[in-house]
Amino acid sequence: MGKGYMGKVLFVDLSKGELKEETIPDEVYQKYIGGMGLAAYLLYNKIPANADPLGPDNIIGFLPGLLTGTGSFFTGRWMVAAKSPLTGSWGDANCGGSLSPAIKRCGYDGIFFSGISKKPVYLYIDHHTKELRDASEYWGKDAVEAEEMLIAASGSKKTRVACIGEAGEKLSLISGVSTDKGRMAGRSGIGAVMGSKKLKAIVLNGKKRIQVHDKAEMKHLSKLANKFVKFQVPLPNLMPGMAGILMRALPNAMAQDGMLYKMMLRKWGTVSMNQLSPEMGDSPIKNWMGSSKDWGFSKSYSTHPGKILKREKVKYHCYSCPLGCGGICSMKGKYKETHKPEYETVLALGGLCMNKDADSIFYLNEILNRAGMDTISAGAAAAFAIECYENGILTKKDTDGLELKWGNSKAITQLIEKMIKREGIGDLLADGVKKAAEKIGKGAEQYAIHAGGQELPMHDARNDPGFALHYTAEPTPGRHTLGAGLYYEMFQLWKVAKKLPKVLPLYMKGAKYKTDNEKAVMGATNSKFMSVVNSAGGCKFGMFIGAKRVRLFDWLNAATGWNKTPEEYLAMGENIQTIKQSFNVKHGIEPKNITVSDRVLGKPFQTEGANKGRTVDLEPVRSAYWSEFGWNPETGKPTPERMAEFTNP
Amino acid sequence: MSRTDYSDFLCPIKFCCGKLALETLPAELRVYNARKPLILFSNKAVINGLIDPVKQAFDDSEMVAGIYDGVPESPTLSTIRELSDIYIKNGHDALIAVGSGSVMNLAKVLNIVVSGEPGDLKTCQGEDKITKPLNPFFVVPEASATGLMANGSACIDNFSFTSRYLIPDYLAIDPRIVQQETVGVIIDAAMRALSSSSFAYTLPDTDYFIDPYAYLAIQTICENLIPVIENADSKKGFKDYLIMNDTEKGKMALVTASVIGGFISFCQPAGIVMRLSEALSEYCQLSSGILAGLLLPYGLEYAMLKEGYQTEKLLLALAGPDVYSRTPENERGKSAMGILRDIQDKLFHLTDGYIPRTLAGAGISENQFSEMIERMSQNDEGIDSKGCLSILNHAREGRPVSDI
Amino acid sequence: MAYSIIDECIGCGACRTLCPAGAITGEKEQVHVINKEFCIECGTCGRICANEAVEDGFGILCQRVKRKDWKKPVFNAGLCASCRTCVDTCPVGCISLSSSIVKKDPREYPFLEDPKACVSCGFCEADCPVDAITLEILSKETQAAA
Amino acid sequence: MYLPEYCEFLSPVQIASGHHVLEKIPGFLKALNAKRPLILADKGVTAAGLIGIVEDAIKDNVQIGAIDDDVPPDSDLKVVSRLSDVYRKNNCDAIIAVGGGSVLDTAKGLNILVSEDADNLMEFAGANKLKRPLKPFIAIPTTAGTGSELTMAAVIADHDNFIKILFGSRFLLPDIAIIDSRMTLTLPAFFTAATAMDAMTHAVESYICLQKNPLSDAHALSAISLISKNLLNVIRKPDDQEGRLLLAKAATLAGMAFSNSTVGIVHTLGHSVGGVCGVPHGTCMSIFLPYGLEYNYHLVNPFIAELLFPLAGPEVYADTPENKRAEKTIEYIRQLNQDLHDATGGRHARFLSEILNRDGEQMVKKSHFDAIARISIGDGTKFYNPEEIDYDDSMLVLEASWDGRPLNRNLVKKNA
Repeated sequence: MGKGYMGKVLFVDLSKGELKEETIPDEVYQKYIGGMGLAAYLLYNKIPANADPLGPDNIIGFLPGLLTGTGSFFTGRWMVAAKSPLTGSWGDANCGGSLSPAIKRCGYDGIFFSGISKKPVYLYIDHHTKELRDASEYWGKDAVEAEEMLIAASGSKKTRVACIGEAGEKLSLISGVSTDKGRMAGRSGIGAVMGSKKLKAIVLNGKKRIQVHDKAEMKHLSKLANKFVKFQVPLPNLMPGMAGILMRALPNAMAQDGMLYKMMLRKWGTVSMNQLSPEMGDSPIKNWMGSSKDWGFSKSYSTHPGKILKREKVKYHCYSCPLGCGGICSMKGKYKETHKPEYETVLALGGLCMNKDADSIFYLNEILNRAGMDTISAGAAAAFAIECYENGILTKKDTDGLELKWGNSKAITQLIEKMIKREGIGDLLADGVKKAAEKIGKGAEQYAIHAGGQELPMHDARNDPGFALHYTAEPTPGRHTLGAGLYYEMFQLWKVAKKLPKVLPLYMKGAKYKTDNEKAVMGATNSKFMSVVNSAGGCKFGMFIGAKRVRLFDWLNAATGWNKTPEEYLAMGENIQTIKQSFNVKHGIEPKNITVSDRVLGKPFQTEGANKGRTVDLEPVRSAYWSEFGWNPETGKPTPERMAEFTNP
Repeated sequence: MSRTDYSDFLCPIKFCCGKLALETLPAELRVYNARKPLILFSNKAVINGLIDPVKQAFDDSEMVAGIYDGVPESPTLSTIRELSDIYIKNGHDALIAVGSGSVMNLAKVLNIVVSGEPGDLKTCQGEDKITKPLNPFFVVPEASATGLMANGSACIDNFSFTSRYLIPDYLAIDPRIVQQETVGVIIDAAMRALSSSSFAYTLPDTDYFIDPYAYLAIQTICENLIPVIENADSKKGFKDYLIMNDTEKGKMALVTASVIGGFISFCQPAGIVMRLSEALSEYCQLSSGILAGLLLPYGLEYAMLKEGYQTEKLLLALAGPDVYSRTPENERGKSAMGILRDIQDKLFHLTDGYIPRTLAGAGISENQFSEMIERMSQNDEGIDSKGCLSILNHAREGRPVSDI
Repeated sequence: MAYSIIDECIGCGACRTLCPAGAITGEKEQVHVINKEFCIECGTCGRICANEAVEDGFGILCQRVKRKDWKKPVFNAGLCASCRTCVDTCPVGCISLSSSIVKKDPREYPFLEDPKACVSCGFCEADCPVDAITLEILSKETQAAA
Repeated sequence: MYLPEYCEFLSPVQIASGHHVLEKIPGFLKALNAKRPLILADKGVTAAGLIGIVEDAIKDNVQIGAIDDDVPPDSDLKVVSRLSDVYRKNNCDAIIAVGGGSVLDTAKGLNILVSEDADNLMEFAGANKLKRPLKPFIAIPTTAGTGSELTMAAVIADHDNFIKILFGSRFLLPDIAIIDSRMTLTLPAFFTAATAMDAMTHAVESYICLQKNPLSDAHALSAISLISKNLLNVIRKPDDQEGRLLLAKAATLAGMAFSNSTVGIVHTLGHSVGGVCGVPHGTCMSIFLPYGLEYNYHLVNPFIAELLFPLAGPEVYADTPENKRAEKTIEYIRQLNQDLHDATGGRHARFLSEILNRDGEQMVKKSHFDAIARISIGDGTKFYNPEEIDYDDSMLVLEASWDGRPLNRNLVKKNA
């Protein structure tokens, strides 16, 4: 009788070069599920309080979700977690591709690395052997090249690789981990942790079988989900942009049903938002000080969904995904193809820097993927540099002669190439806007838009205050993947869990800015749900289709044989959130000090554009959100007794 | 430390007999936190109409149950493999065996595999090798079930298992399943239970915890066997199971008694009569249960003389307190044996001679006796071959055993 | 539960070479051994063994099946969600993706790239979340054409 | 034989009985794969030195986690949570409960807390709240009477708000019940009589009440015959090991009987008198037993007649004509109470007015009757009694049992 999970994790001590397996009892899975939950539980106990994120005491973990490989859909995401060098807090990054099942087929629910290796190494696991191997010939290679060489060296095309590029090797704090030639686990600067440990890659080719409790039920649920994924209506290329203009004009807002976004994802992918978001005011423009006025329909036209689609050679599906929002695009120039840039990349390198040149965005997308650097943080750093240059804080001498002006795509491209190589101004920016502003001084902080050190993603809190809440109140600051007002509407969790607030089908836009307790309940529910999703290996886009259509909780029950109610799962999500916040408290983070600049909150409010006159009153909602978890509403910290619950004997 | 000093007794079976016993199955499964049982029927179940009442009982309980109605007459290991594949693929967490003994036997072996892994078939073979409780296992016997399902042993192909964890957790005796059955099978089951219970009840040093079970089994069989057989062929249309006439009640009681008899045969080492009847059944066409009934009085008399079995106590269970109190103490043993022989006579008349009055009627020659006893003593030295021979001879002539 | 080889094995080594998990060891003409820890119960050894010297987890002798009669996966693109589960679960990696399966559809669908390598274990059919794969005896031309 | 339309019977407790059974506990613990048991008892048990016997029997091949004998006469919520800390601190993995009803009920409550890793027992109050087997639990009864090692229920008081909470589930049953004659060897005559009559009441009432079933009946008959054959000899010769063992086995058989077919008016009144006046349970049982039979006489006298055989034996049964047997049974039980009264030097009370406490005062007064009658209406056992019981019925029986005169049967309202 299977349980969906493998029941074991692997600990690798890079200093001693020792590999040690550890069995995980069933009770731990029933409390922390797997993926993010399991990582939080293990790392909370095993990383000492004052560990240097780039030192030997930090531990980095690669974890599949519990549901990975069980016959469920949308559950091919894997999780990398460690103490973040960028924010000093709990750090995790999430990615798709096809690495997640490969970890499980090696027989593990997580592979963890501690210590520091004297020389560059990579971990090789196949059905018979598991060992650390010399990686000096791959050190210095970019992530795509290294992956191809490692797969060839393994002698099997089924091998799956996750590796860092130049940015990780050079300990850039905005570097991430790449797999499948460019799918990025980019946030929290985890790439630098791998770089500090001299760990170039993990190379996996296990063959173990994944057993589940009730396979017939898994298939029944998957067929149900597939029916909704396949439902599609024809959509014209400019429809999203037009919808954006309409949404900006209307005084009220319509509760979003995830099926609409699902159809856009199935046709174009996330790039479907390239015009919709700027028009409705969701995209931050010109380093957050611009508005939809500065980045109108004509400016975003060069990257509208149809344009991107024309370059797409083939759709790309992550493991176990029926939707397939990814794609492989062809490119002119040095690199012939690249993963279709995501909306976040197109806006960070486009609208945020006023850069209209699509080719430069494609090229930067590829070199950043190959370097293993987070495209969002890179774009934010470029926008920060341009604004400093515009205000004379950075002179031509500082920028090694680059004319850092809004929209100057050639200069932006060269700047980012310098960041990857840590040359001159590049070295200054390669550690993110917060560190750069501290080094430059002269009042540059006001132009560094981040939360707790993590550059903000391309969603404007002035349009959806939910984002401001999740940027500043979450144990991992500055993330757009954990919750927002829009997300709560699309998850439709109130259809499966009783007592959750329902969303009105039509409501006045002003209602979004009210600081009633219901906002905190919705925010807390988002975080709890996403903690469960990230522990099960789930993908947010699948969950957007709606909880009654894509039934994550039923998949979990069918795979493990548990019989937990949605309420119990949300309680487990709360438990996982609390252990991540406890990790932060243990490592000296003051949750109440994690804020965003007033510019993001609309203080003073903008006078033009979609978010004209909008300001976000963050504090009351944030403390109400914290008390939803039973944390101290002022400090955001869990009580010591609550934290003691997580220390295992 | 004499026998009365230490005794260990456990009856894990929950008995539930009567109308609507099937309807209690879902509720009982929930006690075990089981939500998706697999129900096994023999391939003849459809004809006997066993499936609909069970299905109906589960439909009202909104509990999903898998139905498999193809258990062959003599199942093999590949049946086990096929069923374990179904059990695991559909995430079943409990087994319900409905109908004949072969389905029960198969279910027990299947439960070993699905509660652990196929390899357990090898490691758990033999005596008490199963270390932990298995998944829930319920039985719903039909009249022909020989009661052996209640004992903790099972065998398939050349594997045999014995363990208290194989004893079913729940026994539901429902008139719709017990229904009609051929007379021969009912007698066989009843007489086998009567002999195992009688030996347990009259042990030289009483086991006070088996006593109630044995007393009840003997009392039930004596009160119901003959009446049920007498109007067994009154094929009353068995539609309305809510109003049970005495025959149906009698049949239910007999099945309960045969199950208890089976359970007792697991707690007590098989008596001399049981082993003799097993061996004898290869030499003639009578089943081992009927032969046990034939040998019972003679075996008991021998046991009373040799080991001091309390045969007078048997009169209480056979005839009830009135007769027991009025019979003088020293004659109670003899009159008990008389009752047993009287039952044998009645069966002879009721089955028009198919069941003989004495062993002579079974058509087994004398040298076949000695050859059989010879073979028995090879594989089991504890056999008191002189005693066996005397029992067989007395049984053949119908002469009570008066000396050894 | 892992398979096991019984004494009738004549040590021909057919199973050793074909085992996708490399779980079988043994010298020529010696009785071969299956390593319990590596066996993934794909049944290949049972199908290929000429004198049926392989027992499955239940202790039942496996039946030999001639290679030409081995059933191989046929993919129904209409049902397929192109979710790559079959590509990942195939122990020999003989299933690949191609975007030219369905005309005017840029999505990649699975196909049997290397029919000879397929050991007919049925993992793809068992694991496909939408039952879009069925194992059949491929006719000569489909085998050659793939 | 009485075969009802529908009946159930379950007693899945392994019974290990004999004279030297305690020594087998290490083996049983290993079979339950437990290594560090917590031994529970009450002050009375330690005073009688029974804990010493248990400890010596197992200490050289089992690591005892802890021994705790601070269990009050009737179990309490706070005590259970205190014990759960003791259990967890000494990381015990099994419970061995040595004692009477209150120790066993406390052990059952404790086992819920530690197995479900909970801290609030109230979550599991009521019937069938437990979903899976609990941690290993061995029960060693030290009174040959309560039979609570075989009941699927536990009653735990919440003294703060004066209520008794009932927990019902088959998972409360111990894995093994140890019936070792040494445990009751030193039980004083007065207690032996009271607890034996408690067991007798369990057996008799389970034979006549509404959930009567064949298996319970068979167990009841064995229990009654064992008690009536051995009780008086054991009272006269307390150190008779064989007699003690048979009495203990009888109590277990009675427990098996009544936990499946439940009890009636004798318990309804007995519980209230115990609650109001603090009279030991066994004493109330022996007093009300004859009255219970008389109260239900018109409905169940054929069954009462059948009880004469195990009670008085074949000779008396044969001499008494059939229509007189029921009366004879009741008369025999009164006579048994009388003999016990004489054998215990008057301490075994025959009727309510005779019940004296340690310093000789009368424990039950007529003034208590009103409170007793009102409480008894709320007692759960009332529903299983063949005849209905209301306030006046209770008063009627209380009046009669005040001075021991037989109940006037035609005053009993016949409405069932």
